[in-house]
Amino acid sequence: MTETMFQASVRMPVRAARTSLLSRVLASWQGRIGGGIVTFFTLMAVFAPWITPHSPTEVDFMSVMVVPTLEHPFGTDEVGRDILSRVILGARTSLLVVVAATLISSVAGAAIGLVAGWVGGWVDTLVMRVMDAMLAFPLIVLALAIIAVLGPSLTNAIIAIGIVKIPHFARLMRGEVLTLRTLDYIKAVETMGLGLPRILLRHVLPNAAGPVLVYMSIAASLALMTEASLSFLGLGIQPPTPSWGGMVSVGMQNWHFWWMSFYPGLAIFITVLAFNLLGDAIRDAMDRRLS
Amino acid sequence: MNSMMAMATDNRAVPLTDGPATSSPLLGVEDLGIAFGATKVVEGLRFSVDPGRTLAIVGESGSGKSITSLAVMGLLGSSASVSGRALFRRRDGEVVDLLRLSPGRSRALRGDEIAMVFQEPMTALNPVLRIGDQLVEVLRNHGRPTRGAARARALEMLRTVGIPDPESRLHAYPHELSGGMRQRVMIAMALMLEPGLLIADEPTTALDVTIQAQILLLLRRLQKSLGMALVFITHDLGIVGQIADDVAVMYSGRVVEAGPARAVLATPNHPYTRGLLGSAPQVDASGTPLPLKPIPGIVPSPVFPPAGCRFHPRCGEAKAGLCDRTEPVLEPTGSARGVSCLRWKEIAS
Amino acid sequence: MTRPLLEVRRLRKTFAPRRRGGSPVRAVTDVSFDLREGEVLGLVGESGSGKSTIGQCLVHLHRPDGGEILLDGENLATLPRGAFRRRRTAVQMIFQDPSSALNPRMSVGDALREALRLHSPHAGRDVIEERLERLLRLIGLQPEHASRYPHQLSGGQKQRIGIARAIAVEPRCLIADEAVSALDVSIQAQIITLLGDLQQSLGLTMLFISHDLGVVRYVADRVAVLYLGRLVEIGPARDIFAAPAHPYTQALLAAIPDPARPLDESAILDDPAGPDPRAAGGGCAFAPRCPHVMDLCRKDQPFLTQVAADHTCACVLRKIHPDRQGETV
Amino acid sequence: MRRVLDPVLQIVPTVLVVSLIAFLLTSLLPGDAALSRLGLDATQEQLDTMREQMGLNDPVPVRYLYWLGRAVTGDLGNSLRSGEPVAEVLARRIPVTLELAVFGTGLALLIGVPLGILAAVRRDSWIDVATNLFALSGMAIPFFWLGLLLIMFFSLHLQWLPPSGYVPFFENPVRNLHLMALPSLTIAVAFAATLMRQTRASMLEVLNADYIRTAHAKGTPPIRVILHHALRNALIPIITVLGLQMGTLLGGAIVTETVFGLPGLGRMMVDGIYKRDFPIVQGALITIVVAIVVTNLLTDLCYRFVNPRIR
Repeated sequence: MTETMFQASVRMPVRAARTSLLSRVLASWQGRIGGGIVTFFTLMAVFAPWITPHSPTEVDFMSVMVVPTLEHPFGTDEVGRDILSRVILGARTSLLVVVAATLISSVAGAAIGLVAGWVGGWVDTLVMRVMDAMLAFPLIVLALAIIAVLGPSLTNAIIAIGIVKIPHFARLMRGEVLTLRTLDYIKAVETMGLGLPRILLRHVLPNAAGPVLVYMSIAASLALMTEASLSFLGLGIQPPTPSWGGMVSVGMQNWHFWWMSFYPGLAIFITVLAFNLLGDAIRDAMDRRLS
Repeated sequence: MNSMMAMATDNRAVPLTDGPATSSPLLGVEDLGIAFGATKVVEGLRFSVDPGRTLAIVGESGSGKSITSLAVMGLLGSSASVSGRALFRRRDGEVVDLLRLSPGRSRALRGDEIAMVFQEPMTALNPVLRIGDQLVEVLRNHGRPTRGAARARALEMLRTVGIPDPESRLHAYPHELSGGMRQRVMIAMALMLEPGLLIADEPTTALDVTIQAQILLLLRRLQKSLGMALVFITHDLGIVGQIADDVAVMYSGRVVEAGPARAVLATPNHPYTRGLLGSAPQVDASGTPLPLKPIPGIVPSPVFPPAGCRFHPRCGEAKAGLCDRTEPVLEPTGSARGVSCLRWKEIAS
Repeated sequence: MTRPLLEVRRLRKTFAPRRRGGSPVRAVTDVSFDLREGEVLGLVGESGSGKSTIGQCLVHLHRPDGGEILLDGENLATLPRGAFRRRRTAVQMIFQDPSSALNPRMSVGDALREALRLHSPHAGRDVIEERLERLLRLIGLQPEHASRYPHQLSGGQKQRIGIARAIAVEPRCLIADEAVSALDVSIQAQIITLLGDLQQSLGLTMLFISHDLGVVRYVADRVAVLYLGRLVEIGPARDIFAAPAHPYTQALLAAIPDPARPLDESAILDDPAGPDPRAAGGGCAFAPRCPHVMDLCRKDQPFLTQVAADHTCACVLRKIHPDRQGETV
Repeated sequence: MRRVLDPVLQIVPTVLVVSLIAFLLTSLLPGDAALSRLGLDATQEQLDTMREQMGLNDPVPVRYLYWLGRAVTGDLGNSLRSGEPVAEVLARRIPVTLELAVFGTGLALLIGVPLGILAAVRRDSWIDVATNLFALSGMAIPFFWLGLLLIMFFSLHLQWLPPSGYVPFFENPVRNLHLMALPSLTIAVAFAATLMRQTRASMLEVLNADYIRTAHAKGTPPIRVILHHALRNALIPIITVLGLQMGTLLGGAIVTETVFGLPGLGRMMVDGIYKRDFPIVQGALITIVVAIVVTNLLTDLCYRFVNPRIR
């Protein structure tokens, strides 16, 4: 009845066939740039061993801390390893951490949130109290505490980063479930006596998945950032495995050789930016689709 | 109330029909068009209101009635392109075109000479400001009242709109009041400076029916005592019969029928007006409900409007080759009435 | 007389206070009524009257705090979960808001097939498809609408699908909760007509919940009027509209806008504050707004008393003047 | 009174759960606390006695209650390395992080909120695009890398500010501010970016609200509509974000302290992990988390003040 609704529908005139989410994401500049960089980053990580111009691990004391040249476009480090090659290989480590940690946190968090939101009552109160308490810890602090217990390693970094993001997904999913429960179509299938698994899988999950998907992109960027910070502090990926955060840390001890910390840091920056752009694009695409 | 009915039947020239208005009305809208991009949501609209009269604009969602009121108020965003004229006679006699005013002059009129009451009393008041402050702000926007004078005026208006215990309400927040009370506050706020024109956009739609009756009565009493012109926008023909002197029926961005409210409701000329009356729950003199005669089909989208007469796909009287080709214009039918239908004469006979 | 299909007895529902320290909200207090086989009972009230809460209790979206809901003599309110699920399709609901009534990710056909399969799990594909087509025609749509998604339908069409889904499981009774309130006048008339036709052809039993007496008049055989969670009057629709007994029903009727009838100023309640559950105290909830209020009203809760055949009303005035039954106060 | 007391009482269970998590994490730390205290030369007998003395043989719930009892009296144990009471270490470290957090928040508010308002009001203009780019970059830039870039530019290239070190404010205010400038800017950038986006988003939402239309309809000057009607409402979600972002801010402080060599809480925790000095880690962890819970409480109180609907 209100004219504002009317205006909104006027603003985007054609709502003909449902176009796929992907094409809507790629229709925005955020989606194209973010998606492009994330694809590039993924390919680089997958094919890293075959595309590095030099060996990322070979020590060469004849060319220690060389300024960027054609031979070494990003320069070399304190033991003469090619920084470009190490940045390329570092993408592999980062991708592994990002994918594994985000999967852990999204699956576990969404499951917890779904149960808490649907069951309600004391289960909800108890679970969410623990989640809220975990949320009081800053990401990096909780990750550090978990690392302190488990010891620094790649696997432990994945576990720590995976665990710290669980409450975010749980809260998000719980909120979605609570909203959906107020909608008439969920009430309708409840009153029809449809089986619980079918209600959850067919009606609740598909309609709650959108925000979770958007948040996965943001969680991926946070996972990357947390891994880099842990490695920077020397408590994440351990040398000699190359990691962008660790490389910046080494570079920090050699301020005057700027390229040692500049390029790995730039790699983190661009990749995190790409995930954020992609997240924005997916969110906008979903908003438009659901309106 | 009988006086209102009497007024509605006298043969005033309602300048909805062709030709220039004889006596200059308070507000005269001519050939108003509103478009968002290529989508024309309102076209060729004309109506006028005199001081002391109530014009009801009636239509379903998407008819463009609310957007018209926003255009007259100068509250449409920059995404809309507006054409035509809306001539308003100011207190000092100057006639201005509301659609061509500078933002500053438009603002100077709003709240002072033209005021508006909106549909949703729950969201139309600012939730974080006290009622008193929101009332007083109207005075501060249009002058420099002393604290005491402003407060006194706010109190007086709260009393006028029938709010019990007005002193304590001045310090209340909107969420502490019921829907009906909030709508009374909205009316008090609109009338702080005794505007010549009040536009009420579905002011009772969100309210319960017993409260709706109270608000209608209040609006009617205030309108008579202040002698202002009232434009009342509604989707409910029942309300038109209760409050309006004149009525303009809108469909898909156009006026399809206009004239004195009682005459239009008694003998509608346009098939759409008939359909609306047939859709509205009504009883005969003995209290038995009259059978419903719904209009088939759905309201057309303004993006893909039908060719010819916009109502023809739903119209039982539509003639192929005529109504789907030629677009009708609002033509006079005598006794201050107008209709926009190619076949109204044939239908009438 | 045969047993009513659905018997509601002293139904109570109280909601926890929204804020800490607030007082609990008594949404429904001791409401009793019958729903007889094949009739349409209009449940009428303004916001806060508890009419929607009653509807939601009947389809088990809320668990009542007290009272009984007897379907064929079996108490739904206390039935264990498993047993209840099997009985669930017996009572179905049509919801108010067409925009949220359908799963946006499911086609119309899939949504209806789901309901049809629920009703006959062992039916073959052909049978389901045939029933789907019949169902769509029944509610005035075409078979090709089955492949549409909700965003491709108008509000009225969505509401038709909502009705189809509810009747697909062949329920014993339907609850229509403000089923036409969100629609435009011209569409509203279409849906009212459709509901009337379906009721005739399928012999549906229906509880029609609405704030709009004008609409209820078209569909209901009997009308129950609620005020702040209590039943104040119930009786045959014709009696209620011709000779409303309760002052609140009278005010409600007088307030219906009718194009052919001017506003009746004398019948408008003079109480800007509106309904307030706290203002009533121990007495009649309507007393603070009632034009005929007496001292007695503020002290005692009136009970439902018979005023005419099959017509009861909860008002002290009615008790005092039993000889004036049926007359307007 | 009630509206202040209620939220205060509500954080008690949160603090308990938080302290339990912190205790469990640190009590699971590898490395034997008794061994750490006595050194590798200790005999098995000495170790057993020490374990008994330290209560390490008691069941975990008993140890937690015991630990909690001492913690609320301010006794957080002693450093395993230096033997110094943890509370004293904290007393030295807290002011550093507090100063960093206060300056960082202040800067972020000064940058983020006005830019957010501007972006919302001038929606889709070049200002909106530019601030959006700033916000996207600000949220993507790692604290440690931004810190390094700032050092390279302002300290090494321009030689305006010292690259690292710390002097307490009351010892030498000017020097302190010099040293704190870059670290504060470092943690402020990401925070400002988040605040800006939130401010823009909630302003846009509020500017679409019915009551904004009402304000225009009564002839309110546009600037007053924005600052008086819109901002007051938009502040409500901004305050929520302010509270939620405290964690990110303190997390950023940990990394930033490492870059700039500031002896704050974060550095304390990281060093503690390196040295397996669990009372130190525990002390730092608890302090950081309690600080966050308390800031959340303060924002909650602010929220109640700004939003009359939940009073």
